[in-house]
Amino acid sequence: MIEDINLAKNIIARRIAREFKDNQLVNLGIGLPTLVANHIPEGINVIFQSENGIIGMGPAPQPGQENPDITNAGGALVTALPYGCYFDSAMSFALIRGKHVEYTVLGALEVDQEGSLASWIIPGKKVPGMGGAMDLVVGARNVIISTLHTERGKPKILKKCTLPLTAKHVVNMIVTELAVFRVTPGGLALIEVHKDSSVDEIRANTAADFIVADNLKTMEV
Amino acid sequence: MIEDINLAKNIIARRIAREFKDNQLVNLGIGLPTLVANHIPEGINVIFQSENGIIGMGPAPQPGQENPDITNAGGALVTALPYGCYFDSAMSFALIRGKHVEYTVLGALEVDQEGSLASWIIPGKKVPGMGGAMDLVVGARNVIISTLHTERGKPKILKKCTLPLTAKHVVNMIVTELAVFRVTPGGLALIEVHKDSSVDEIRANTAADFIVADNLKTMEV
Amino acid sequence: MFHKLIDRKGFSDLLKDDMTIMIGGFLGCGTPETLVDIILEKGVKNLTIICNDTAFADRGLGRLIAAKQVGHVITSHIGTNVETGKQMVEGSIKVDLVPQGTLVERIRCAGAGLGGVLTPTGVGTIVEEGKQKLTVEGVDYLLELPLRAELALIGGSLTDKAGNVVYNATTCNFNPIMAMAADTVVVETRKLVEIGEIQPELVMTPSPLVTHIFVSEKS
Amino acid sequence: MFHKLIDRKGFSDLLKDDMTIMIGGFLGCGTPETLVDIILEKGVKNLTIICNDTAFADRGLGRLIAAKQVGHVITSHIGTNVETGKQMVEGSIKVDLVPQGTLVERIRCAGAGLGGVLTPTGVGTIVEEGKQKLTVEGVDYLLELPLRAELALIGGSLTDKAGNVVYNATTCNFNPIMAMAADTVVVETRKLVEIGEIQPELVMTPSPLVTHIFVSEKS
Repeated sequence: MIEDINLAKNIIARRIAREFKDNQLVNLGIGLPTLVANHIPEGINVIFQSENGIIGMGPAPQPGQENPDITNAGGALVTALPYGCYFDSAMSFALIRGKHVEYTVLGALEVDQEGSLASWIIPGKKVPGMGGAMDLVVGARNVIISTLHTERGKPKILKKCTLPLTAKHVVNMIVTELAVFRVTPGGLALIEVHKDSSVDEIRANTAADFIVADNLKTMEV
Repeated sequence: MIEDINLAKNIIARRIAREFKDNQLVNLGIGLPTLVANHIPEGINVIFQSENGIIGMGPAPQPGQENPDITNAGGALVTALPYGCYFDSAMSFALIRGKHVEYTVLGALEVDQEGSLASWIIPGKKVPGMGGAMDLVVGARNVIISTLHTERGKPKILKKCTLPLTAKHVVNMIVTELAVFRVTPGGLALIEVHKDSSVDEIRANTAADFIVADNLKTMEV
Repeated sequence: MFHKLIDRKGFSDLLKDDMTIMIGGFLGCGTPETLVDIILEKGVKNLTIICNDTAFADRGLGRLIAAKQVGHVITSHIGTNVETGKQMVEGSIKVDLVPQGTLVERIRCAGAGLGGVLTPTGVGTIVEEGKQKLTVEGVDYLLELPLRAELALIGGSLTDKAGNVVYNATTCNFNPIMAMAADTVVVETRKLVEIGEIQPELVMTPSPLVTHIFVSEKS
Repeated sequence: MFHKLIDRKGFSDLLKDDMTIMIGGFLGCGTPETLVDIILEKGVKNLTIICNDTAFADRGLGRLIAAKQVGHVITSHIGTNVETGKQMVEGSIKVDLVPQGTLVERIRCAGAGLGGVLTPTGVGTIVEEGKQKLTVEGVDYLLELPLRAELALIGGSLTDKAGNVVYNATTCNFNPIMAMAADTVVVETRKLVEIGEIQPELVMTPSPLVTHIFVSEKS
């Protein structure tokens, strides 16, 4: 296991950042997924959308350059790149639901081997609401879940989610600090393992059934 | 009867123009309804919408001032007033269907005592299509039909339309060169008569049942 | 010709207990903050608020919740306002959580005269409870219904005296959609300009949608 | 980074017989006329065209009908193009007439990932034939379904090299909605500018929607 949580998160972010091709439109969720933007490989231009109504979102502003009118979906001040543009929430979710966003990267409370996701409510405990997550996972062409492999020792990847779902059968890929899985019609497939981990360690920390891909690779991070 | 068709049309347009209040949003159909814009009483600012995507439409451009990018729904060059703005067809019909347009003024092939309208097709003969008319009559707060009282001696106002409908039970008012009718829950009511006409003449040239309003007035034109 | 400007009192007079109010903004960005101030001052109670999120207990429309003026909120996210969650647990506020894309389409339906819309969002989740489900070409959708308000409060950046509104950057969000779906629409504008000073292609809310214009007291 | 410019040959190579093509414009205003020229030159046949209207026999996309390249048209109005009516009577073209507001909502549904929309338009008329009718709160609506195309041809006024498009005045009409509802989107722009030269609030079609940019040969 990778004990340093910051290191773990950056491993996840770096791996996910390698998925994108030039000029793809990507929506990153709040928290861990936001880190992905720091790791885009050189020579690749990823276009970031935020569901509050911006395409071409840039990094946080330099001190003194803050514009309170330019925020992301987390409410943080951001910048717009020269090719950026703005639109209302109806257009924003038309883009999201209408399969115009190539990738959405989101966190999870639970994710399961059928590609179902729970991420918006722990009944009786924590009810932030779904925000745009339900639309994002239903609408984006590819759904990547970024999550630490376990939380307080408990696996995050399950046979079946126990919490209320964000959506059913929508996840394409799960990236943790230890492994990369693909959700396939035949079930969950382990396709990459971190160099410091092993299939056995992953099996011990995953509560889902999965097959090991024939061409299992070392995670490139 | 008023034999001069141009005079007749201008009587109709002038009468309809008296219906509007200051700052109301109005959509005029092609043909006879377009004449209404020439008769707006002084001191009243009517805001004209055209369904191709403009609010604040002004008159035809002066020679030399034509801008091919500013047209109305009939394809004619128009101008925009200083408070004008533009939008796409989705917004245009959201405004129309969403009860944001106070009045639509349209012509008719037939209109009936139940407030149903036929205006877009004569099967086997003439099939221009409905364009925006079906949305306009369903969506505008008030539907005024502007029509000559008869065509080739035949009444335009019927008991029941015989042609395929534009919409059912949507017309509020019918204005001809002879009379003004209101469609009420109790049926068609004759509320105004042109000074050169009479209830008898109107009855002879109308194929619908109608009641004569208690406070029948002379058409103010 | 156009007489749409109102002052604090004019806006305050529009407010009543038990009203349904839509308020624009996304985590406070694009929210008409002075209008929220005036609602706080007037102290009207048991409001139903329709909004993207409940912002923060001390910023944005979330202040109305902290002041216990809201009996019911229809929104997509409450996680940034501790007061919403607390009052929900206490049972003093009713919270309807709606997916953000569904929320904006429901408001758009009301504004556009549509009877409803079929969305794939929420299928197979608790969001589908109590809703009609339709299958079109083999795909399941939820029928989501229109959402209207008596009053919509809009945060504009630039407004002319006719009521044409321009929104800067991400202040746009729910504002132009809400401006179509209420009986009375009040725009709090940061800047008021003369008619003719706005490039017509920039207008997102055409003037006939705007009932009243209020000039913001915030910078 | 952005390599979206195509020339006549590049566009011509996209064209095939039997294609479904959306073409923007309203009676020719906002129609990408050079792209129509190229379709005429290539002579592809049996096209399905989705458009607001069939314009004129000698102007706008109506020229494709005059050249007998269209087998099926889905549109709201054909009255200005004598050729459409003539070929319809002869039986050589299939014409589906759709109310204009319904047409644009159906295209929007496809572009926005919605399964359909309930509209009051057409209830009680022949437009309702073959359609599902739903009653919501006592009002009847028709369920109208999404409409997509393989190719959308868009008439832009100003486009940057990333593909952000601005539409002047009433050239806008169906263009931005169609730009969301096709597998491949080609913008014919009157003016091409560098990235950064367009005010971002003016953009109606964000760059990721645009596959190819063609610089218009018309003034």
